[in-house]
Amino acid sequence: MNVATPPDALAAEGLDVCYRVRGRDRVVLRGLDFRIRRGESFGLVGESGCGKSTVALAATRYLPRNGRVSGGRVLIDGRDVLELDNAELRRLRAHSVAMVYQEPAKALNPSMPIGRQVAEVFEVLGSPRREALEKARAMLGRVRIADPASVMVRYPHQLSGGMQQRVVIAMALAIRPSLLILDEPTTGLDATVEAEILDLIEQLRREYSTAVLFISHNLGVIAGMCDRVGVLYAGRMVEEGPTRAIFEDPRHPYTVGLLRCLPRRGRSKAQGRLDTIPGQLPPIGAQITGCIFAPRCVLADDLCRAVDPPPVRLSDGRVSACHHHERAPDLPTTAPPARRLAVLVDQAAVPVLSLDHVSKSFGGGAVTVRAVTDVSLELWAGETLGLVGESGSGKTTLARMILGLTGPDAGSELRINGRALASHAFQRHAAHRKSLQIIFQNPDTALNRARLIRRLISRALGKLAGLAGAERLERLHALIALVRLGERHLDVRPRQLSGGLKQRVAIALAFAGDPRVVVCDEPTSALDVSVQAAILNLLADLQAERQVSYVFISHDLGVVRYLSDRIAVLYLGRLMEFGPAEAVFSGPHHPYTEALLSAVPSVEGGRPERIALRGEIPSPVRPPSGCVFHTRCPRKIGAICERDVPQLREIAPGHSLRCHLHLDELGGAQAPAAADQASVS
Amino acid sequence: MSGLRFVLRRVALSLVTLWLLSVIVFLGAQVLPGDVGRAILGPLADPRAVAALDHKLGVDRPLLVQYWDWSSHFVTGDMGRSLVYRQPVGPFLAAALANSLKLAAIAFLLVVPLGIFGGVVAAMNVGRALDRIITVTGLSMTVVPEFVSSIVLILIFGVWLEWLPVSASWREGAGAFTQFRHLLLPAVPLVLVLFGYIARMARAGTVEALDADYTRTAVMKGLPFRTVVWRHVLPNALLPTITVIATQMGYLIGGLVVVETVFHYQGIGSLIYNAAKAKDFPMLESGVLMIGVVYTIATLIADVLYSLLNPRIRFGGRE
Amino acid sequence: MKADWKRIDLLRRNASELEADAIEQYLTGNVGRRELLRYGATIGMSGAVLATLGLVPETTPRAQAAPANQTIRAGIEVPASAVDPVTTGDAGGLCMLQQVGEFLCIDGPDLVLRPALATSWKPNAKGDVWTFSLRQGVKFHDGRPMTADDVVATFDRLANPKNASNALSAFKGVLAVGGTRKVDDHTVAFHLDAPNGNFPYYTSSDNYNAIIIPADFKGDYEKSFIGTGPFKLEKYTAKVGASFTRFDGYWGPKALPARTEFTFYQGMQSKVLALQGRQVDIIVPVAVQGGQAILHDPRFQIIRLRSAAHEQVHMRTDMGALRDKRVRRAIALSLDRKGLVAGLFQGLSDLGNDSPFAPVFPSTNTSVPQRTQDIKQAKELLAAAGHAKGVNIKLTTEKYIEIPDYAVLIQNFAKAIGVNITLKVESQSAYYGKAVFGQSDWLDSEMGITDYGHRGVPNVYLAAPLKSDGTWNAAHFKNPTYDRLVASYVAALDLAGQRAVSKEIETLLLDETPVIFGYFYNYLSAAVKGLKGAQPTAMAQLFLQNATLS
Amino acid sequence: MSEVTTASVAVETLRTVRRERLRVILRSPTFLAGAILVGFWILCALVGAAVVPVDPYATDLLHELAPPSAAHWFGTDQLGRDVFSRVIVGARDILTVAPLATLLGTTLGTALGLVTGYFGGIVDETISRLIEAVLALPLIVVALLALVAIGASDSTVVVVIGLVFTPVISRTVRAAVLAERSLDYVSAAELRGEGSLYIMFVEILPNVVPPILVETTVRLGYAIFAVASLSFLGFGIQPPSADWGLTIADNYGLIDGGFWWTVTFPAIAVASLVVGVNLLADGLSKALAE
Repeated sequence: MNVATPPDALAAEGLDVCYRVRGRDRVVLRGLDFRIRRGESFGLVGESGCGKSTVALAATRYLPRNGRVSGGRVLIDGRDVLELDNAELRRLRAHSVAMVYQEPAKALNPSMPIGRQVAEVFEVLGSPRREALEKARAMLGRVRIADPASVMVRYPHQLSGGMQQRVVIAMALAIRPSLLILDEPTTGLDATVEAEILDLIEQLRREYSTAVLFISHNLGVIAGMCDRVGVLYAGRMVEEGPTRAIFEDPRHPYTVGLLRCLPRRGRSKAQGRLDTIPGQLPPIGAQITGCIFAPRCVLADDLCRAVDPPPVRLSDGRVSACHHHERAPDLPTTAPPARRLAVLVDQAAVPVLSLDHVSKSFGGGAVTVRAVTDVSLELWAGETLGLVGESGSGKTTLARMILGLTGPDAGSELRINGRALASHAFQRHAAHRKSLQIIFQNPDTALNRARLIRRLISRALGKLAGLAGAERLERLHALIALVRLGERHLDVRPRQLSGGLKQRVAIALAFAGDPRVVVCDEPTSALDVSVQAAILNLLADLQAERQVSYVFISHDLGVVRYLSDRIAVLYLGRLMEFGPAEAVFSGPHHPYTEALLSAVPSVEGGRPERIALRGEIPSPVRPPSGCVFHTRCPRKIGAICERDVPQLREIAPGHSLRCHLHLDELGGAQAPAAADQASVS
Repeated sequence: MSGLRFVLRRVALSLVTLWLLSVIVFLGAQVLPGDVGRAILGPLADPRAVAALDHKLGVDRPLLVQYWDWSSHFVTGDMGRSLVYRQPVGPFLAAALANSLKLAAIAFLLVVPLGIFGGVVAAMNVGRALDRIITVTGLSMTVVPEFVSSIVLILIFGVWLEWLPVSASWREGAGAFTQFRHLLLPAVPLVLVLFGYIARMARAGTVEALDADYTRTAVMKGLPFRTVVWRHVLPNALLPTITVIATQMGYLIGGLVVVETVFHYQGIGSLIYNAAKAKDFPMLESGVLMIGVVYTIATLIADVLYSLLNPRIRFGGRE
Repeated sequence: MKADWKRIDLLRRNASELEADAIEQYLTGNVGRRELLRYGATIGMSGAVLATLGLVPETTPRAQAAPANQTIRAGIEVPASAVDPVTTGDAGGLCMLQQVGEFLCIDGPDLVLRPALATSWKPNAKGDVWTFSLRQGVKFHDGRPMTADDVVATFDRLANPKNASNALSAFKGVLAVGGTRKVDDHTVAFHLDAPNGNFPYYTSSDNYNAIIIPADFKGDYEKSFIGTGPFKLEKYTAKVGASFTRFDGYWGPKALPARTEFTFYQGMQSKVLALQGRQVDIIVPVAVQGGQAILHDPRFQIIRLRSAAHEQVHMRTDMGALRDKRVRRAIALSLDRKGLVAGLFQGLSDLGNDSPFAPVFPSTNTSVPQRTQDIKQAKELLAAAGHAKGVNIKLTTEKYIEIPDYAVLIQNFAKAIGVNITLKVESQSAYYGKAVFGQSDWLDSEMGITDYGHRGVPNVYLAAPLKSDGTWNAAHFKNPTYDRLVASYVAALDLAGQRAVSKEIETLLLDETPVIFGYFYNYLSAAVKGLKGAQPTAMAQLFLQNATLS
Repeated sequence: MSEVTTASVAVETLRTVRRERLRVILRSPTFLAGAILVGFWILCALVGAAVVPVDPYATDLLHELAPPSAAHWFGTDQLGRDVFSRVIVGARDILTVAPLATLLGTTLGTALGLVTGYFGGIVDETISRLIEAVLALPLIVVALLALVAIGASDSTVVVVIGLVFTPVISRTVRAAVLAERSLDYVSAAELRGEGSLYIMFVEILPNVVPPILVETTVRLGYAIFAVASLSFLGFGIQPPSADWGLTIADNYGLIDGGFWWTVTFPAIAVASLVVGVNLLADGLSKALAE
């Protein structure tokens, strides 16, 4: 280390960490080397299980009881964290390093008022109680909490997730740390809230010139936030360098594959299949000789399989741990470019599924929650309807009503192929039941873990297709071939399969009875990026082959855009906008849609000017009067918004929205193609 | 507001539970063998005398009439008269309950601090030898029946060392210290049984709190370890333990049967036992309900305490 | 013996037939001094007569001490129910009744009747009318005098089936409502249902409910505890204890202790612990089982009373293998009775000879040989009955003091002769059930063991459990010869006559063996060394008026 | 498709997990100690009667209450029976009654827990109320009252303890079922048109086996605790069994007479068995939790 320059905010030197599980040490980090200079923001990106969070824990010497640093060093401000005695460590934590985690609700002490918790930070630094409280109030103001005094006396559970995270950030930045570690700080938050938190972090970081270690699985978030990026794969840093360089010109096959997997903004299924990374992550603690990525790498040769590639320093401060880094950008694509035509919707026929004035309220009396209010939609054969909205918008309730898992309120009408649907699954015709199936978000819970895959699928075939014996066996094989599973996946239990394979089984179950409509409830959000692409491909292929219709729910607008033909935007249980995907994305669109779109971080970096939404999502128990969005609407006109409920009006054929604004005052109205253009770039 | 409603709801539910309990006990009492008349007059009594006595006591009336008769008085606070002793049940019950409470209180005062301390110490040393020692001994003591530990204690402290009296009964009018000396030995088996429970809960709560993100937050603030423990870990860790302790109070009051038998102590356990044997329905019903009431009150106190200490319930959800 | 022969001759001439017979028996040596005393007391021989014979019954043995200011503390079983002279039948309750109440006569520890509220009594020639002279100047604790009306009311109350009377089974076939008649203010005549030579025992402390209480008694005895005894109630707390103080209006010598204090205990061990802890001065009763700790402790005295209390091992004479009397006899022969007495009771028990005639009864005929263990004969009997290969029998019994142990021992004894007994030990309430045939394990079991408390005369033991129409006949023993023998025994007024019949009964029962009487255990009490003059009876009573502590 | 063909089937094969789990269990000293204790008593229960030096039921009125000696290692009791032999065979009844009671309680409790957890609503509310009413009393009191009512015998003890355990076990099962019920595979089964019984017993049940297993071992410990206590109170196993609780009840009046051996050894035996079972349960739950 050069003595003249100030020490790095954080440096990891050959860091090895292992966890002891069932009596054996499992290596999770292997020889990790990286440094974060003072004031620099460094992004650490990788799929689940790659050891991202362990880096943060090791750096702060807060590994769980079964974990230990088995080699290397971690230095913060030039001091070896592992060598510090307890008092020094405490001083380091009090003065130099702070941390923000994924779940703010858990990070706050549930039995202590917010004010006390924030004030503690100052007390540690030596402020007397009263002064500390005063400083705490000021700090809460800095994280843009509107009424710090009232928040101070509240308890964590009385705050929303976004507010909680602001409090955590306030505590973290209060000490003006030299290093701030952010571990998935916005995961689990709604897109609009996420964008706001990210803005806040970005602003304060610059203000305090704090170095940041930003850990995330979300490439888009990292791209927008960090100066430099490290890509972690199975506990190893495979590539590292300036953000722009990495995202635009990756030099490791893994990074290349990862970036290609993402459905870029504006891309749809009609434009072809997504690229994928074959295989899956090695298990934690696996003993691997050679390059850790070799089993999944198209470029891998004998050298890769025999020799662990050393990190290679490239130009402009980049490092790639690949024997063939120079060939990485030319990595062959795995997906054949073949693509069928988009579905032709025969508007004259009966829609396969139609919802008329569907509502659902829970509870009763004073605390009635209106989860869904008066939603009318139709779905045509072979098309995908994307359902979009933040948490609490009623997406899932709507899906459950379609499936018959939740009974709608009286007056609601659901039809399949023009025939009325009973409200509960068990009341429905067997034919109706098998026509309506679902692919759940989490394949771990959607598959009965006690069963062999063979039995799971057989049972579904028996119940939904009414098959038995040889016929069923035949269909079983046809079905697993359809979802690209092999014979050897049949005689195992779900937990022996990776997430992607499990989701394929779930898809097989849904398709056992030749369904007409499949509800896909965030089918890829529990999956890693590399797996997500394969599943999206499969869904699109199946739709093309079988003319099945999807109701596709996702918070990831990129994914929704990719798969959907039409999109419905929900807010507080109301349908705000409904129309062809392209039209909804490109505009003119509803102010809420506009805000949602603007909040999406993208790997291309440089988000379009974000449209900030004020305040919190209102409680569905007491929805605002008039237009329910008026409390947060950036384009609110005035009293009319608070008074009158806007009608759903058609602004273009098949494209309707619910807003008092004049058509050409709507976002995207001026440059219909601009948004799409910008994002495709 | 929401807190009060919560307590009221709990009370209402408890009343339903107690009513159900009274019905169960009443129906159960009907299948008890023999009858009151014979229990009083002795096994060899003339059947005519037995019939006459049963009639006099009213136990030959239809079940519903008997139940109505008892319950309509009970709700007015009149627990009826013991069929066997032909005296109001109240004083018997009060005396027995007072005895049991005395014993339970001593056991309680000993075990609660010990159990919490043991659990917290184990949790602080989780995974180490001390933790295993506390957990395994606590666990082992919890499952050893009271009569076994009682006997070992009697042998050691009563018979060999002659430090403590082996019977829980003392002369009328004995002083508090004498009573305490007599109750010490009977209290220890209860302490042993409860120690494991409480220590386990306290340990689990503490371990969970130690592993919690908010504790990490506190540690990362650079707070001294002691502050972290006292301010952040323990208040959250011991919250669930309170509920356990209170439910164990219910156990203590009623589960004294064995200890009361071993140490010849006239508590609520022996009252119920004898009432059941003599088929003394008003006494049995009142005794059982009294245990139910004590248990209910204990859990109620626990719930209230829990909600008072837990802001999540105190302040309800966010708006 | 200082006998005045002249006066004896005079006596003989003036004596009633019964008295003359008794004197004859005594003088010819057929009955001993004790038996004569006992018998003489029964038939109401006057003290003068007995004095003439040189025998003075120890009427209330009187210590020299004058009334003192002592408090005697006793530990007894907790009364099982409300204390009430009509209904009470348990040890603790009876002891309470006897503290304040008095009987017409008292059956002392030596089974000799002594006058109490009655001064003398006499049967008619047939023995079915007994006339009692009442003591004059007796006052209840509330100051009212006791009269014949009170006596008549007391006995009518007890004999009335509508009153839930615990004495009802004793009076059945002996005395009915209206049978007790006032002759004058101080004389009462009992007109019996049948002649009964032992009737005075029915008016004695033996018939524990028969304390004389005022005619206007309405119930709720625990409020008043009224009686005529030397102590009156100070305080009674159900399930806890009671205390009594000296009654100064007592007709006889005033009680020595100023006060008595009773503490109630549940079970043997708690009593023993209380005595060891000096919380009480005397505990009654003490069983060998559980009393081991104090039986040999030099700090305590054991007061031992021979009694007729026993366990009846009944065998159904109308069911299964036991129908054959050879099998019953074989089982009886398998028992090592000496071992039982030595082992179960540490010697504190009399041997039983398979009849209710306990050694303690004067009417017991001791010329009938004692049955002893004889495995060989037992096996032969079994073989003769066709059970050479063994036989299975189920023994049902109650959980009560030593009975389960006794059952295990019987099981072991029987095993030696090839009788395989399976045990079923039940709670007392389950065992007795409704106490009527068909609804009681006791009365319906193939074989069972039942506890019988002490009685001053064997009459009850002879009738209810063994007579063909006996209500407690668990053995289902039906033998007309036996029934006849018992009737004549009960009617027999003279001791020689009773002994003659008892020999026949004993022989018959040895042959038939419907019930095994293995032992008659002693009634034990334990007291601190310094306690003198406390007198327990085998009926769970405890006389403390002469007790002193040193 | 390439992405599938290159995928290896199992992240971690089930067998490896099981093997590792087993190794952890076997390395745990508490589990081993528990296994040895329980194994010893099971062995005694099975073959004890055949190997003991003296007939445990033979009375000997000449050698009552003899202190421990070469002839009688643990001395003799009030009836001259050999205490050592009786302690060895004394495991049999309790090791029959307690597991059977546990089995009964587990079976009924599982069924009840499945029904209440799966259906919820009014069924759950009603049954939960009843269960709470019963549980407001200590188990031992409930069992005692029931046994006073119907009379004690081995079979009634099994039934009563089984029934008394039912609500406790059903609560555990209900909690587990509630967690399962919210999982998507249950919704999927409903969408497939499966019947309630099928969903409860075929879909859900296999997945709640681990908590049931742990609960069962824990309950077994308490069953032994309860049976021993009931026997001690006279309402469990009945004479002339050599059962420990019974033996202690028969002899504990003798302690202040100095005859300590009649109760000390059975007491140690009871304690070692319950502790053993509990150590086993502890080891098992730890292994299943990992």
